[in-house]
Amino acid sequence: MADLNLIEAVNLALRSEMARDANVVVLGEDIGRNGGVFRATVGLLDAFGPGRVIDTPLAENLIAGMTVGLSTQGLRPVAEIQFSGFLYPCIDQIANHASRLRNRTRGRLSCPLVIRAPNGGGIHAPEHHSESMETFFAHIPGLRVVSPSTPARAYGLLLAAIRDPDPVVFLEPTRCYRLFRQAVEDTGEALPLDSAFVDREGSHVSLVSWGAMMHDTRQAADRLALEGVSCEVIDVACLKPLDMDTILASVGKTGRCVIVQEAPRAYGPASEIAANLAEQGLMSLFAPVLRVCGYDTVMPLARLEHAYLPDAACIVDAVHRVLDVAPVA
Amino acid sequence: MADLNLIEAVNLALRSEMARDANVVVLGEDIGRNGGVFRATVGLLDAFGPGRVIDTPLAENLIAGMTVGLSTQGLRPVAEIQFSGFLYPCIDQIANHASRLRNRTRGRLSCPLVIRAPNGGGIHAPEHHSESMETFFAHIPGLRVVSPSTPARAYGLLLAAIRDPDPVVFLEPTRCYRLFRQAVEDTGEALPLDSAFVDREGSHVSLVSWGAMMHDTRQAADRLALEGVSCEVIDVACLKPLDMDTILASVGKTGRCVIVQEAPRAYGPASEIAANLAEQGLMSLFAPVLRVCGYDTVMPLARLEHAYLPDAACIVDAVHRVLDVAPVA
Amino acid sequence: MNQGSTAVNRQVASFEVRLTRYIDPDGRGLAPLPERARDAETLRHMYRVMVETRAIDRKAVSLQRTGQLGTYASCLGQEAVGTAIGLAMREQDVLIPAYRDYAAQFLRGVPPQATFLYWAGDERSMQFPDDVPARHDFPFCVPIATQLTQAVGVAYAIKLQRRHAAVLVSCGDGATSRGDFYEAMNAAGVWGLPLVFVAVNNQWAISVPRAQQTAAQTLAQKAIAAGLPGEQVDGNDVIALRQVLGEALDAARDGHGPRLVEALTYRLHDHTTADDARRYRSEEEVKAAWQRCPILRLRAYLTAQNLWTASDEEQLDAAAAAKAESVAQAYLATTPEPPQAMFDSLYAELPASLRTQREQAGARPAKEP
Amino acid sequence: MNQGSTAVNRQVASFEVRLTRYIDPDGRGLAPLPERARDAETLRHMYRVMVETRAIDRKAVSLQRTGQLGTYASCLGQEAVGTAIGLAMREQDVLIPAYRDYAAQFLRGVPPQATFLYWAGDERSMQFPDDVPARHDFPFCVPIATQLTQAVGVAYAIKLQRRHAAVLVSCGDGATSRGDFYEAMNAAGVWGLPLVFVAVNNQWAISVPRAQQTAAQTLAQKAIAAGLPGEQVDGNDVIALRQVLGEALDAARDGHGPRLVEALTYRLHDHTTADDARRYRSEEEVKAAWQRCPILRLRAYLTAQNLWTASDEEQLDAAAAAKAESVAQAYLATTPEPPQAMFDSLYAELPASLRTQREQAGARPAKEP
Ligand SMILES: Cc1ncc(C[n+]2csc(CCOP(=O)(O)OP(=O)(O)O)c2C)c(N)n1
Ligand SMILES: Cc1ncc(C[n+]2csc(CCOP(=O)(O)OP(=O)(O)O)c2C)c(N)n1
Ligand SMILES: [Mg+2]
Ligand SMILES: [Mg+2]
Repeated sequence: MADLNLIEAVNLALRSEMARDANVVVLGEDIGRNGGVFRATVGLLDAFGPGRVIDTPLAENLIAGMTVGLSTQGLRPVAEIQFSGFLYPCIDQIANHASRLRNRTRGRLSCPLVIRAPNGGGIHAPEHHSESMETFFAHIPGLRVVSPSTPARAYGLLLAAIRDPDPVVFLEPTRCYRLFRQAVEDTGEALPLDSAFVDREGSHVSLVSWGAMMHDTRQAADRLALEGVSCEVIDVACLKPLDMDTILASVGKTGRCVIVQEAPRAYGPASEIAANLAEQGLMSLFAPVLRVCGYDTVMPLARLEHAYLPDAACIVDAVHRVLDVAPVA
Repeated sequence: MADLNLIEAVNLALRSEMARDANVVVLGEDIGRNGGVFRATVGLLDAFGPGRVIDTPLAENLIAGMTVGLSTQGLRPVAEIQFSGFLYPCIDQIANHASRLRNRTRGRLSCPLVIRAPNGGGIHAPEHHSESMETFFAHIPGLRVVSPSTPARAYGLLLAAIRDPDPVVFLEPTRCYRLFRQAVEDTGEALPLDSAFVDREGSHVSLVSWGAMMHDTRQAADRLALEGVSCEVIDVACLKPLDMDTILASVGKTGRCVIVQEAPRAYGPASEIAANLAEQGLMSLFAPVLRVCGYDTVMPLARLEHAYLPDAACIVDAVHRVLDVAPVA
Repeated sequence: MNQGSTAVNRQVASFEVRLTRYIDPDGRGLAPLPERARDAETLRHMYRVMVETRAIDRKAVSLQRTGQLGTYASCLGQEAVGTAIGLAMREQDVLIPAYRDYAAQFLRGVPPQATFLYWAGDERSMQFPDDVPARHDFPFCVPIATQLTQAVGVAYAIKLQRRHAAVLVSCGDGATSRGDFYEAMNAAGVWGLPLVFVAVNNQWAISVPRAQQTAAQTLAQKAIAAGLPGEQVDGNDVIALRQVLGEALDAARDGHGPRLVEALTYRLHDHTTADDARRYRSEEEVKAAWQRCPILRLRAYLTAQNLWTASDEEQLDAAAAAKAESVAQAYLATTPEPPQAMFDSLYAELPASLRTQREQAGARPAKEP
Repeated sequence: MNQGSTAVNRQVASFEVRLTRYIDPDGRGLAPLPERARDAETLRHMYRVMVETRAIDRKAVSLQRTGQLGTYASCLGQEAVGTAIGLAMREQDVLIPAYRDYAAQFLRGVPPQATFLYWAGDERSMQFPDDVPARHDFPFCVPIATQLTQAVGVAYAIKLQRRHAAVLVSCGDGATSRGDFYEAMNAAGVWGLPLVFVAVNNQWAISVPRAQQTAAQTLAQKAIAAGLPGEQVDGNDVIALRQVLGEALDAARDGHGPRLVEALTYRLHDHTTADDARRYRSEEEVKAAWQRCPILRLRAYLTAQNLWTASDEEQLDAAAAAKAESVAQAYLATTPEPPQAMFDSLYAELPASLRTQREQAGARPAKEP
């Protein structure tokens, strides 16, 4: 059992599943000889050859369409899009085809595919490398959208995504690629694709997040614990389908909820969670549902990036507000 | 003053603004000689010539990128995308460039452009012609997103969109193109781009919608009035920026809110409105905020389209539920 | 980088585009018929398929005109293309059509009533029977050109899996303006995929004439951008088409890589039943195009060769009409699916969170369809 | 549709691609120099610009290596391209660059410290002074190929407004794989726009070699797909580049339409400072490419022509180093904007609903930048 960071866990999952299932192929820009700009596919070309590890021409729309085609032929393609801002050209194929082909043919053809991409900022990358893309995909019917927050979850959820019979958009938190390590065992065991993880039980407030912001959320929960505030921490992990049951159960218990996302606030994923609370959990709410989010502005270049990203302090502050500022006795 | 349907009002606004401002140009597929598949641009080619009325090759990504380019040169391009499902290839240029060029150059270059498209279903059109696209654009910082619900608002809001110094995605309710007529005067007066319209004042419940569903929402309010339920009806009209003040004020008064949208429920625009209520208006809510939405499924082809679309009955039903079923005395 | 030459300006590459045609618009043979379309029964079969396709197509239009079908895209004038595609393909090949290749689908086992059902707005239309060649074919593709990159994936899979098969993907002249068209050809070239691109140049993309789509002299030359062979064929000469497509598919299957075939034809009908082509093109143009109709042309040839008689024609007309009528009846007898069907093929297994929505859909009072 | 021919298979179109070069890799002239780059002072000026650009480029790399700059994309080996672009363009023309055309930007008045500021992550870098030709140029474009369709819009506007100007848009070899490249050329062809496409073929797109981007023999031939002229030029021969680009821009300005110029060069540096090119290409290849370096080549030519001396070189080296150092100092002296700046150029006027967010951003305690 090795201590892996998140990108190594992604690599392990790919390697492990490619060894187990000869139908798994990976494709994308610079993923072969170069091993991927983040090194997610390092070693795969040598291990599995150029037929199954496909360096494509530089065309994201091509990659998406090709992935749809591959997936209809008994293969299980896993495409990499190099940076999140280059996912936009994939939306046409994902929304108009990947998510629909099963329905369009009433089950005759289907698209067991994965499109992986880094998601979010925090590594001082150039423009268009730091966008948060969840909403664009989570609104599309027929898809699954997953965003792991730890190496172990990246491993288990990616296995699940590859094995899933339907298309999955897999958004990896760029900021966590090398942020910390965790013991990850190559058990070949997948995690479920439609349940949130309760990371920490608590009684005063529910903190709900996913992806990179889970890191700050856990930090906030730690700090709040020192103040005597008991946070229930939920890692949504799968944004679509969304496991509201777990969140509702938690808020039913705590009566307070803060949702944390890096994406711009307006029409972001946190809104969907808050809306469900306002619809199904209103009567158990003691306090407004606060969303701690990125601003509704263009992701700034590196020098102001830190000023854009929410952090633990913002989360602590929001928790104080839902607790009416006064620390819980 | 003529009685116009919505598509005629769009045509009038285009013609009127092209006459007023020589920098306005229109472009798109089949918009010249053919006058547009919905006839939005009828007569413009004859009136303004092929330089300003541009039949493009069949390429939506080209249209979007070209529109960005045109808009940087002192022109005010208004692009038409033929059907809503063909907006996907435009997202790359809209999200990565149109919405950012001003910010990227700290104000040196800007994109005063409009991208118009029909939005939503209900006319038994073929596949990909009936999608509801609001969320994909409303989540993008730096944009404006507008969706008129009546001929007069289509006229006034389109004028405003063309004159606005920033990029606007203008989503026209397909189902309303020929649904009803209204007196529309060619005054050249624009409507504001960031305030919701209170269409009808009421005291028991706030009904919030936009675009085609406003029609059903008004019908529902009529029916509910017969039951003695007084609905405040709000036409959001501009989804981004979103005028929450008007909605909060209304819900502050009524304590109840039903939001109506045609788009799939998950991560749809209604969620943003509900989330804001849960955050800023929670203490005035007497009842859960209900969202009446399309299902989280692929927009069906014509034969099941009616089963997908929410209607007045769904809205009435939701209102009954927020009123605790019992009609208000 | 080229080096070592001493010329200031020298040629580094040259290309050509060729056009194939075997019978002229008046049905006169220009040369001995080619291998793949020379046998009398093959010729008669092609003729019958075209005539039957036209009868079914006309039936669809008339159902639409009488409010019994939704918007319909006619293949009038383009019957040779679908027919040649259907005949040139083998069972194991994969067809990835645009939306006017009806004859090809029929020949690959799609029941014609499925076409009607499609334009009526019923997803079951693209389910296809599971014992026909079309069972692994793609459904119609409405977003123009988006099928082309998918074809690359399918062809890549065929090559990786060492299947002795080819993909045929078709698109219109309008579709060649989308980047997808070029991206797909380019990728197919890089990997030498078993993939035949057919650009059905019917001269119009709704109201936009071919000359406004591109300044290129031919669509075939667009293959040069991807390093592929590109050729033109008279798309109203089913014999030439059958030959050229057969060669292309055989080459693809045998590992000789992709190519582009531009089929020159003409859309005799409005774009769809929702269109009125008189707004943008002259009646003279359409009249002139009728002179090049693929059906008239083959009939003239067959008649001149004594391979077809007036009584053959009479019989065929009656059979085609009967067939079209029975297709219409089969279609009209199909009742819509229940509302819950919108959920039943959305995922392999419906996520638990959507079960309530499925129930709600089923519980709503039926409305006007 | 072609008709009336009696040949079964006949040529309908033919094309060629030519390559221009005036001095060979060893600096030997192959012919009398062309009109636009024959004057001695012009030649020396081009040389100085290339050397100065290289000094600034090297300074950027060293700042990055010492943690004083973010990821940086070097133009090492490609200096001739930017230089020729900058010199061939007139003030009224519009430059729509990719991200390695530094020399062109410098020549059009962008202060080199803006380049550093850009890679440091400061949006003010693309604001440009308002009294220089670049004031109406586009900023760098990071999403590969997306600038190309924008160039079509700009060129369309120029034509509509009857401005005597042209657009020059540049992109890399990798960019030619995206549909945008083709869509833009195709549209430019349809309208005969004043638009010059420059495909800077530096043989690599990160780790993907040119031969894996496309099966086309040349990138220049991709223009054929759009019906445009396409030509190759030795991109390390600044004289040839200056001539070919000058001709193309003049033609465009004068209403003779668009064309594609493929500039053959080589990326001598890693893709960016975040890349390690040793993973995917051999040192021999890079070594060989150094032999074709545009700076060495022009120096050899100038020296042989007695237009350049050792003391000229010494002086230039010192001046270039001093310039690079002063650029670095100017950059390092620029303090970051306040957080509120993220809102101040988002819209012409900040919507009321965002004012609170702007205040919040300003009120947050400063964090590590
Ligand atoms: C992406 C996209 N844009 C627009 C449309 C609307 N539309 C349907 S058919 C058509 C013209 C297609 O022309 P062509 O490719 O020549 O095919 P044809 O109809 O002539 O067979 C257009 C613009 C579409 N279906 N998809
Ligand atoms: C749309 C998009 N996809 C991927 C990338 C990541 N990326 C940056 S540069 C590059 C290679 C570009 O190659 P080329 O066009 O040849 O330009 P060069 O870097 O060689 O100048 C890639 C893949 C990007 N910036 N944009
Ligand atoms: Mg056509
Ligand atoms: Mg390159």
